[in-house]
Amino acid sequence: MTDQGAQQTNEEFRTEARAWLEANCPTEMRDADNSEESVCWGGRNWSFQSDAQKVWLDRMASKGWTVPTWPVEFGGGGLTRDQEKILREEMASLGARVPLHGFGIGMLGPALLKFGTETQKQLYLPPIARGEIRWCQGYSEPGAGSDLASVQTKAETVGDNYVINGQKIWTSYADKADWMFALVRTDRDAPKHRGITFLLLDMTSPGVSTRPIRLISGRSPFCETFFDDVEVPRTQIVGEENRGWDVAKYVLTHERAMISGGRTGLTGGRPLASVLEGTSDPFLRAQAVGCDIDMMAMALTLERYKDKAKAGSIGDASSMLKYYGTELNKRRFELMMAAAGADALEWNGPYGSLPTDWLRTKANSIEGGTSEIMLSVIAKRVLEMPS
Amino acid sequence: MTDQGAQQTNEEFRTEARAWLEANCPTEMRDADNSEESVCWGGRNWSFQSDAQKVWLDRMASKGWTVPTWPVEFGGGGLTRDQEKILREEMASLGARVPLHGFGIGMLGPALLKFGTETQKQLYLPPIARGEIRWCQGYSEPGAGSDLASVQTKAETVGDNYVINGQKIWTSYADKADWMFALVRTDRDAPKHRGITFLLLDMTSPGVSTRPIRLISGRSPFCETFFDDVEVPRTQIVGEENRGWDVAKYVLTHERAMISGGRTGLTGGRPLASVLEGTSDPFLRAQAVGCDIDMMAMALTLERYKDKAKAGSIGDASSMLKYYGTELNKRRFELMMAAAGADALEWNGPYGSLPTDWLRTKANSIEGGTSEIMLSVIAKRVLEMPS
Amino acid sequence: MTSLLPTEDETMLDDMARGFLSEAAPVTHLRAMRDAGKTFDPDLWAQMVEMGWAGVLIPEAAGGSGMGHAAAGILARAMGRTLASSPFIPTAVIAPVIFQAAHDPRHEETLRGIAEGKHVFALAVDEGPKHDPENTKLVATRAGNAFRLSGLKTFVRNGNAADRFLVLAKVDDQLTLFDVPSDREGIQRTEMALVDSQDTARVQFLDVELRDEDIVGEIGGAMAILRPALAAGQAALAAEMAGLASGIFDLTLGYLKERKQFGKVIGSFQALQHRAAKLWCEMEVTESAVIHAGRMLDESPEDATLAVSLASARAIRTAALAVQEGVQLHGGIGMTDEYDAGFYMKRAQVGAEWLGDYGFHAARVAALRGF
Amino acid sequence: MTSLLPTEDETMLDDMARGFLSEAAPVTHLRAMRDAGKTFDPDLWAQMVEMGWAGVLIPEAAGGSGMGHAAAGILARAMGRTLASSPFIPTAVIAPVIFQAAHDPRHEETLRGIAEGKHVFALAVDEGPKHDPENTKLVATRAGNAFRLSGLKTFVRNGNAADRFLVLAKVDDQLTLFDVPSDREGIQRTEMALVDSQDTARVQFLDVELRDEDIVGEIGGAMAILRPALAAGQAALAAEMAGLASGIFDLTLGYLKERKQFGKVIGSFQALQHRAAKLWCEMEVTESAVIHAGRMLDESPEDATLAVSLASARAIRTAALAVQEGVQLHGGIGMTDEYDAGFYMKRAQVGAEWLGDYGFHAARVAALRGF
Repeated sequence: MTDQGAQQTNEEFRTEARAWLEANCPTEMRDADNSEESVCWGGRNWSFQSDAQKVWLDRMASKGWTVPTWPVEFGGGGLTRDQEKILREEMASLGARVPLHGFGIGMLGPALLKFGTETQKQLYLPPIARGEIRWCQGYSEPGAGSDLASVQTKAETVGDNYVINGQKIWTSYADKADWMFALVRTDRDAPKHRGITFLLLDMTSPGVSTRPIRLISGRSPFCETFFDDVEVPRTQIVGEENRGWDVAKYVLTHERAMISGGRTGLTGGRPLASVLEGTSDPFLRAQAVGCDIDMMAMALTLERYKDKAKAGSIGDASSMLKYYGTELNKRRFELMMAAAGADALEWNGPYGSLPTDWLRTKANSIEGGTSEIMLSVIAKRVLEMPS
Repeated sequence: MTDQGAQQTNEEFRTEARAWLEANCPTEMRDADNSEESVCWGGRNWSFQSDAQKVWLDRMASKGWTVPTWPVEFGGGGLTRDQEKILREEMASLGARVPLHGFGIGMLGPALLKFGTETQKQLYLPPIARGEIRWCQGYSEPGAGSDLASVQTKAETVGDNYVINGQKIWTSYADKADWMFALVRTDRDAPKHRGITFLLLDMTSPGVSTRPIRLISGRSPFCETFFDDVEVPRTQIVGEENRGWDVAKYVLTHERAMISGGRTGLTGGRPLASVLEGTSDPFLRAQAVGCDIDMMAMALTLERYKDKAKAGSIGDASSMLKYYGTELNKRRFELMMAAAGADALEWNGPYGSLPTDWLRTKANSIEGGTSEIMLSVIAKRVLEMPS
Repeated sequence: MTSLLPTEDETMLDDMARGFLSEAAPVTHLRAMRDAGKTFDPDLWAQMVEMGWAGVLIPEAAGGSGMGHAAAGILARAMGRTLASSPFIPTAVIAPVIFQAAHDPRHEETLRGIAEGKHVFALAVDEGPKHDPENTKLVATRAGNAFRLSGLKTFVRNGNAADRFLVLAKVDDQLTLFDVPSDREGIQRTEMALVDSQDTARVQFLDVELRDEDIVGEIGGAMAILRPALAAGQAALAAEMAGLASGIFDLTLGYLKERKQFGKVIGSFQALQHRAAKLWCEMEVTESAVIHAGRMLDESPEDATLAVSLASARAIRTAALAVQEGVQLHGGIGMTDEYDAGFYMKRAQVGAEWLGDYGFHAARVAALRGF
Repeated sequence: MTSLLPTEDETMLDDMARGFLSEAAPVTHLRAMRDAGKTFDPDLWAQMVEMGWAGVLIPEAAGGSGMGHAAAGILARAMGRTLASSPFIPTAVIAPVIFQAAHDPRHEETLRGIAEGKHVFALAVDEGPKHDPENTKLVATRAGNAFRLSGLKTFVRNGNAADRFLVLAKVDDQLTLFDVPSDREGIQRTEMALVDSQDTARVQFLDVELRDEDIVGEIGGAMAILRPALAAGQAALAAEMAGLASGIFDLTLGYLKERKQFGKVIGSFQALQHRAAKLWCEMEVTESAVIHAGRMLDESPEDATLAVSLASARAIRTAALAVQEGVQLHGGIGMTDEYDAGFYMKRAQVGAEWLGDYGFHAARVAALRGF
């Protein structure tokens, strides 16, 4: 891996990064607003919400700092884990927004770095780093729920292509994505986990259609996705045919870590203390302080596990991050709702999207593996409890 | 059932009961102290802690008010459920201690009333009501834990007797009891629940020995009990041979209701508010108020379920009372310990038996069916969830 | 006190109410109203009036059915189960207690009108994010023989359908209750789009003229009249929340018994069984507190405050647990708008704030219990 | 800040400490001491001294091993796992920070003595049921060039084995710290029989003479010296509690994997699996806070207060959960004295009070976080 940063001391890097951010981060991008509505997701059809958003993305991408630890050759920054941490600290102290967000960066990228061919890496990673292609994840199917391996969407080999028929559900932003990484069944006779292939496909391929699912929050971040004789070149397999479950599991580990802290914004949003300013309710205060204590400890745990992951694999322990982070986030939003009282009961009332965000958190402990699945994974694989 | 009270209105009964209690309850018995150490358990070897304790027992027994709702002919008071409630209210308002306590009253008595022969009722119930015989329960066996039906203690028929060999564990106060009601295996070939017989046996029978088990609280309320060729007349079967499980289940229901509220003293002891007087800790206060709320609601629930039981059977819903009551009691003692701080860490320190009582509560959610068993019973039998 | 078991009459009332509501106002009815942008169904309310529900707290002599607070709780509970939309609590519970507490023959006609379904009342008490009537800021300024009222009331449940507002305001710094027709000049109401899609208004008073005869009770006498009415409303709301909890619980339990994963019915998984069992225990314990509050209001209303706040605190917590567990145990489908679970979650959140939140009731319990 | 992962040195220290303690001080050792009526094992402590544990916070130049707070946490954690009995926290953590904070060459000999195992220190700070040093009432009255001390200190851990007491008292209404030999005339100590069977004393001062040279730091300067020392002690205690939690957890997990009921290993029951998994998650999260506190004390001690109280609050709650779940999941055997689980429960209860309970630490977090 090209590691340009290795010649610098961490303190030198900090000084340089701070100066560069100070000089390059547009003022409008310094509001620390990383809510799902305000971040840039990129992609072919992305409408930048401001010039500043575009400038910020381009500048960061040019440094490779949209994906700071990826190798420079694939559009990354080639930073060490320590440097990445420093970069994030400096961005936070400036209030700089995350320049780019999405499943390409957080989930597919790491899988391609591990399982992709050289050609696939060259082809797919740089556009992800520059925010040119927006990805979605095609795992879940209707009725399968937590049983992700019960994939029914079938891919039949016809010449150099697969022909795909079936249906996916809970596909995040499938209606806005350019490409999908999907699990398809390529061998119906093999054991459940052994006939699945991990495929990349263009959402503009003939036969792909999507339908948004309306959630209790009123938003539609998820879709149903339908495949009707969709042709996909067999070169777009990641890993081996029928061994897609290994790739999927690896992606899931990253997804879980991402949901636990990143996407749900454990560190983002208004701090609990400020939300409570208006109330003197001792019952609420006692709970909020307890939640704040747990949030700080969880933030430290995310750091510790990122370091662990860098030093080796954390494997199934990522289920802990997913479980604890999402349950804690739900608790935090319950407390924010209670603190805000009647003001938070109104859609787009004085607290803006708070009620919507509150309802959105309820999906955190379901998507990417339910809390119940996470606990079972921990019990069986980490604690090695018997079946 | 002879029901002498039925001719009175409830208000007449209240007036009469109040006057009688006022006239007959000795001053020393008006301290509302119903802790395990202070109550009278009766039995052949009972040493009364005071003359007042004996006088109080004798007077209450003469009215049949040690077992107010039992029929008069078996030593009871023949009261209706409403009258019993009134009696308890009047006793509480006077601070009168419960005159007699034990497994004869709370567990065996109700089972004999339902399953006993006329002879057995005549023979065993009146001495229970008068506190002359102290009973213990011989259900659990070493290694069986929650699986009560896995009884290994064997009873072989020899003439008109059974000859019993085996071992019981967790026998409450077996070293102090006069008689035991026990489960023994009388058919080793039948299905687990179908070869068990419910027997009454005299603890002074040759071959019976006991050994107290020291608990983490330092006390030894439980024993191991050993049977070495113990002879028991077959007339001492309650119910039918090999159908003892039905009797045992009925007793368990009563035991659970008793542990949930009675024995663990949900309403006894210092109220939480007074324990908190010395502290201004808002975190503790918030928890204590929450616990107090739950305790009041649980006390109402015990009343409601007593009325339900009187109106019909509550069956497996008694598991709810057992589960909730014991878990709540543990929570209450945790809070009392926290409120008392370092003063409660000393055996026999400023708070007397508080640390001992605190550790004792930990057994509440294990004895008589663990909380986990209770939850499974509720799920399967009350909520009818599938296996 | 009467036993906490239902009487025969109460069992009949419960069966009847549940039967009616499962036909006339299941969750699909609420959904249809929401999708049509409606928050009040006059026909449904007319049927409730027909059955005597509007007069549940009004003596038969005054045209009501006089069934009492325990019965009101049974009705509210049944409505909570299916999330039925109606102005029941403000109109049939709070307003009648207010007008009876005022002991003024002037109000007999109003009471009769309520029982006959002529009026929909709304309580205009709250001004901020938390229920806090004692700290009302709105001032009714004396102007000759009358008063002028300018300011805002918020979180007024049923405030868009109401033809009469019960407004709490200060006269000479003393809390005073006014009964004002909603079409009085200067009153502007706007719909608040609450998460639970129930009729809720923000009411603006723009130099509204209030007259002497609009006062209920006396100047400075508002709380003496309002306190028992709020207690009655809180008890009914607690019953509604307990019903809501049992509604989502039944939905969830049904799902657990039917849904298969990994080749098994998920209701057979022990971890889920224990969670369902724990939730059921909480519901049973709350149920006792809710019934007890109704009995106390019927039998010794002056001592009922503790019982009411006990029921409210329990019901708020139990409903929150029931909806959170309910949505989680449903998995993905519970998150979709086309499934009913979300409606329960949203109503529970609103119910946890109206007429006092957990902290409000817990503080009252703490004070009464000597903490 | 250094990563929260253990360094290579730390991993070695941890392995070594665990290996030693599992041999030299398993729970059976504590049990044997209790049954023999003993609360201090001088041989065990001598071995710890030998390994440099007494000097963990004392610079090598002063005869210590100078390993620092993170290392002290690793040792305390290992001791917590097996409930090892020793005067480690008062002697090796609190006293060295006090004497170093006083910046007085007089104390060099004491520090060297601690590292060499010549002294056992005890902290005589508490006077009531809750840790509250700022509200100390004990007064040292001026008497000529000296002071006279009369009154009581309680909950003095290791107070029976100690040869020196660090006593907090007021001089002219200013908090002042004294370092007093335990055999000074007029000092009476009595053993407190605490539930955890650890050395704890009540110390009575009967007109004890204190001299100028007994003062550590200056008159009125106690808290400036004591505050960092208490923080260090609290962090080590949090580490001990985290270790205690993992000790009872391992015992419980082992039992779940071995014990059979209804023909199955009970660890295969899903409800118990989920409880074990939740407990493990709590332990992992607490672990991060505990390591972080040690790092902060090593790297920016003046900013470490929040980190220390965060670790303490988490460790107290996690240990309580671990012992409660541990005893319950063991069933009957967990209740018996002959099994080890009860020892963990009792020690956790004492650890939850010493040097500040949950409320103490949560209040500090709240203040520092702007609540």
